Formats: sequence, C-alpha cells, structure tokens
Amino acid sequence: MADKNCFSMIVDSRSVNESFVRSVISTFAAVLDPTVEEISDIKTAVSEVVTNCIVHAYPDTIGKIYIKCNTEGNVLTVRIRDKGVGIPDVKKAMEPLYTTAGDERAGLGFAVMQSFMDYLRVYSKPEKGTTVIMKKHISVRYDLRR
Amino acid sequence: MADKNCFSMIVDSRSVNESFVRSVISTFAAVLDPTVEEISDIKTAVSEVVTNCIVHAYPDTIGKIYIKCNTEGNVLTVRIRDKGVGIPDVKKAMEPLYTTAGDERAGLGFAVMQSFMDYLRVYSKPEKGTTVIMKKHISVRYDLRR
Amino acid sequence: MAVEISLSGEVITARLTGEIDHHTAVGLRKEIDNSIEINMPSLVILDFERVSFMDSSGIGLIMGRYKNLSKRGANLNISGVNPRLYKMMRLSGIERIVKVDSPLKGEKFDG
Amino acid sequence: MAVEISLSGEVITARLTGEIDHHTAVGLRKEIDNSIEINMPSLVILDFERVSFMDSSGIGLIMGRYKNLSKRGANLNISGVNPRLYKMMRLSGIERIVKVDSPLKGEKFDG
Ligand SMILES: Nc1ncnc2c1ncn2[C@@H]1O[C@H](COP(=O)(O)OP(=O)(O)O)[C@@H](O)[C@H]1O
Ligand SMILES: Nc1ncnc2c1ncn2[C@@H]1O[C@H](COP(=O)(O)OP(=O)(O)O)[C@@H](O)[C@H]1O
Repeated sequence: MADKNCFSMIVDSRSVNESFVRSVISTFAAVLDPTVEEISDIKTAVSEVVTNCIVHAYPDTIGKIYIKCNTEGNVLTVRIRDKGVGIPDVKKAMEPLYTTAGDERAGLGFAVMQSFMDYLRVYSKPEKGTTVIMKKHISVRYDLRR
Repeated sequence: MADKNCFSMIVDSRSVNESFVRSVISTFAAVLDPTVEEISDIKTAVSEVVTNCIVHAYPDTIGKIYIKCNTEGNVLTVRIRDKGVGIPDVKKAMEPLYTTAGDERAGLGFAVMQSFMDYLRVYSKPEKGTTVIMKKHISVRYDLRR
Repeated sequence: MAVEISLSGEVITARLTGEIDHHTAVGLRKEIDNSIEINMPSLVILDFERVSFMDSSGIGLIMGRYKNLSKRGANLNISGVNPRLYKMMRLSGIERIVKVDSPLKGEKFDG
Repeated sequence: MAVEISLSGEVITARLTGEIDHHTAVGLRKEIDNSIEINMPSLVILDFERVSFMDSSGIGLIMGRYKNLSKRGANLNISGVNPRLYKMMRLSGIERIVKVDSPLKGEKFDG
C-alpha cells in the first residue's frame, strides 16, 4: 500500500496538453501498480475532461486548467477545474450523445468518465467554470517477485 | 518550432517524486523533439534539483516543491523552488564535491546542473528557501519523415 | 499520430498509427476526407490495429466519416480493434451502425 | 530498481537494473553492503549495463562502496557503463580512483 501522495498542476488549454496531462496523471498513478487496463481507463477519462476544458470551457481563448491529484490507500483521486463558460444544465450535459459542439464531437465524454472510473461528480456554474472529480480504485495485485 | 507553452506544478518533497517530476518535465519537453541525449541531460539535472529539495531544503519534514516550466522557441526553461532551510553561501555550495550531507551524497548536484544544462541560476535565502532556474537549448533536427 | 492511406479498386484503407485524441483527430480527419474527395471510394476501411490510445474523439472521427460516406452512398468498416478500443466502441454503440471487424470482439470486455 | 548479487570465489558482482536516484539508492546500498559484510570479498564489481538512468546519487553510491571496501583492503570495479552514464562518471572524476571498465569509454563524450 502506497503512502498518501499528491500533486497539483496548472496547464494552458492547448490541445497539445491533452496527451501531456494524461501521461502525467498515469505516471503519478504508477506507484499504485495499476494494470494496463486500469491505466488505459484513467488516461481515457482524463483525456475527456481535459479536452472538454479546451473545446467547451475556453472555446475561443487559451485559459488555465487546474489539476489536483492524490493517491490514498489504493484509490486515485483526480480533480480538474476550469474557469471557463460553465454548464447551464449539468444533468442534461451528462446524457450520452448530448453535445453542443459540431459533428466531430461524439457527446460521449461524460459517459466515458462515468463508465471508466469508479466515481464521478461534476460541479458547474455558468460563467464561473466547471469542476470534475473522479476516483479510481486500483486493484491490489500479489506479485511474488516483488 | 513549437508554440509557447507552460505548466506549473506543486509536489510533496517525497523521494518517490524524484522520478515523477523528471518524467513529467521530460514529457513536457517532448514537443521540442529533443534527442535521447538531451532528454537524459534534462532528466538528470531535474533529478538533482528535486533531490536537493528533499534532502537539504526539507531535511526532517515533508514540504512543497514548486515547479514552473515553459518552452519558447526551442528553449526549455525549468524553475524549481522550495521554502526550505535555504543556503547561507550559494557560491560555496555550488563548488563541485562540496556537500553538507553525509558520505552518500557526492556534492555534485550543482556541477551536474551546470554541465548538463545551458543556463543555471541559483537564488537562496536562509530560512526562506531556494530557487533554481535552468534552461536547455534543444537542437533543431531536420527529419524528412515528418 | 499518422495515417497511411492506400487505395485498391474502389476501396480506401486508412491505417491509423499512434494516439487518437481531439488534438490529433483534426489532422486525421483532413487527410481521410481529402482522400475520399479525390478517390470517390465505395468502401473505406479504418484500421485501428496500430492505435495505442483513443478517447471519444476517435468515435467522433468515425461518426464524421460515416456521415460523409453515407451522403455519398459509400460504406465504412472498422478493423483491428483491440479489447481496450473495443470498450470505447461498445460504449458508443457505434457497432450498431458501422461494421466493426475484430478478432477479439466481445471476448474480454463483455462483463 | 533492483540489484542481482552473485558470488564467485572472492568476487562479488552486483548487477544493477533500472533507475538510480536518491530514492532507489537507499535500498541498493543496503543490499550491497549487506553482501560485503557477509561474504568479505576481495573485489566488488558494480555492473551498470542495465541501468537506464542515474543521477549523482549513483556517484554517491559508488564512493560509499569504495570507502567501505578500502577500509577492508578490498577493491571496487565499475563495468557496463554506456556513454550517458560515462558523462556522469567523467564529471565526478571517479575514474581516477575506481577502475571504470567500459567498451565505450571516452569514445563519444570526450568533447
Ligand atoms: N468544462 C466544460 N465547460 C463547459 N461546457 C462543458 C464542459 N464539459 C462539458 N461541457 C458541455 O457538456 C457537453 C457534453 O460533454 P461530453 O459528454 O464530454 O461530450 P462532447 O465533449 O463530445 O460534447 C458538451 O458538449 C458541452 O456543452
Ligand atoms: N534546495 C536546497 N536547500 C538547502 N540547501 C541546499 C539546497 N540545494 C543544495 N543545497 C546545499 O548545497 C550543497 C551542495 O549541493 P549539491 O551540489 O547538489 O550536492 P549534494 O546534494 O550531493 O550535497 C548541499 O550539500 C546543501 O548544503
């Protein structure tokens, strides 16, 4: 069981940071010795949240994305916040296939977070911004070589 | 040539974060398409700075390490700050082989930063903390496959 | 991220390599649509065998190509989907409208 | 990070694998010193062939073992040093006191 550890980070809402942030968070989570599946789930969910900040929260500007992560026991908690346009109706936004963007967005971001992580909460206020909190329980493996 | 991009991050002064931070910074620098040598230089120098925060700045406590990074043109700038014990005589501390720690520290941290990076500045105040600023110029490669 | 496009008769095969996210999807979309525009295929096969990561932007990419091809009366197939990508495809329900051809389909992620 | 220790006559070979930093050096030091304590070798070879990263903590590790062995009248050799590690060894001047045995020694990083 790993010690409690945490980090916080601020990045620009540039699309090049989608891969940067998911790789940072999966590296951070590595101390919990996740499976390849678990890492892939975490990366995918994180990618959805960061993409939403870039595409929806700050549609025409470069804003800041605020990230906090911690590991405690074998649970990874990720908190991603923006100070962008906010979501008027969170419940509706979270419905699968709902999107306010064009044809190239699938409207599946929240559905992926929900299904790939173990816990999801979304807080938002129009013109104030959006906070997404996700948790993932990492399975404990008994590896005799270690 | 890459756009200007930046991130900032705060991590605990736990030794497990030595590898985390160097991997984050080298991932961030990856947009500049550094060579394997350059990545290795950056990782090594960053590892020295973070280790100093853990070993020297906060010898008996877990403190916070403050990191800022940016890429501009093909230059990576890394700024790492602690609010630890500080260094009374920076010039002396930077001499190769000088160490205040035991036998297992080589006293080479600053020498590595100096020789592996292209720019190094160290600011410190006893009881206030230390700031290290480093820059690395990434060579521009002309890769026809890209 | 890269795409390698090959043409055989009226069939375009687009072999995707690397990570698909919102950042990389833009370039992929342009290259594939460009080839559709020029070659007027009756079938496009998107091959995901060498894709190492994909978020829902990949579904957007598939849906967008599907709509583009449907308008032209052409078809879209998906191939080389590993279990991790399949998890995403399944969540999106895309297999109900596009043929997803995968040896591993449904085997590991049905639970 | 791992170390694989083997004994042959009075020679201990410690094969290091992975990344050496302040975090991982602690465990390595203990394992190697423990084996020196028990086996009383006349020579210890530290093999860096499988080391993928090393900061100056690795030099601390070598210096510490060198001092420990000198006290006992035993020797230390270093082997399997690639050009990147050699850059660090060279900076430290450690090759002036410890035999650094490397096929690539000085070839690429002499400038
Ligand atoms: N951070 C955010 N800021 C503002 N609006 C958001 C944010 N995240 C999501 N939304 C809104 O919720 C909708 C659904 O999001 P999602 O399920 O991720 O699908 P998609 O990103 O494909 O549109 C988005 O179209 C957008 O209107
Ligand atoms: N962040 C810091 N806070 C306080 N003291 C420091 C810090 N960084 C370096 N020092 C001092 O400078 C000395 C030399 O540092 P360095 O060259 O990195 O060698 P080493 O870490 O092996 O001692 C250290 O022994 C310590 O006294």
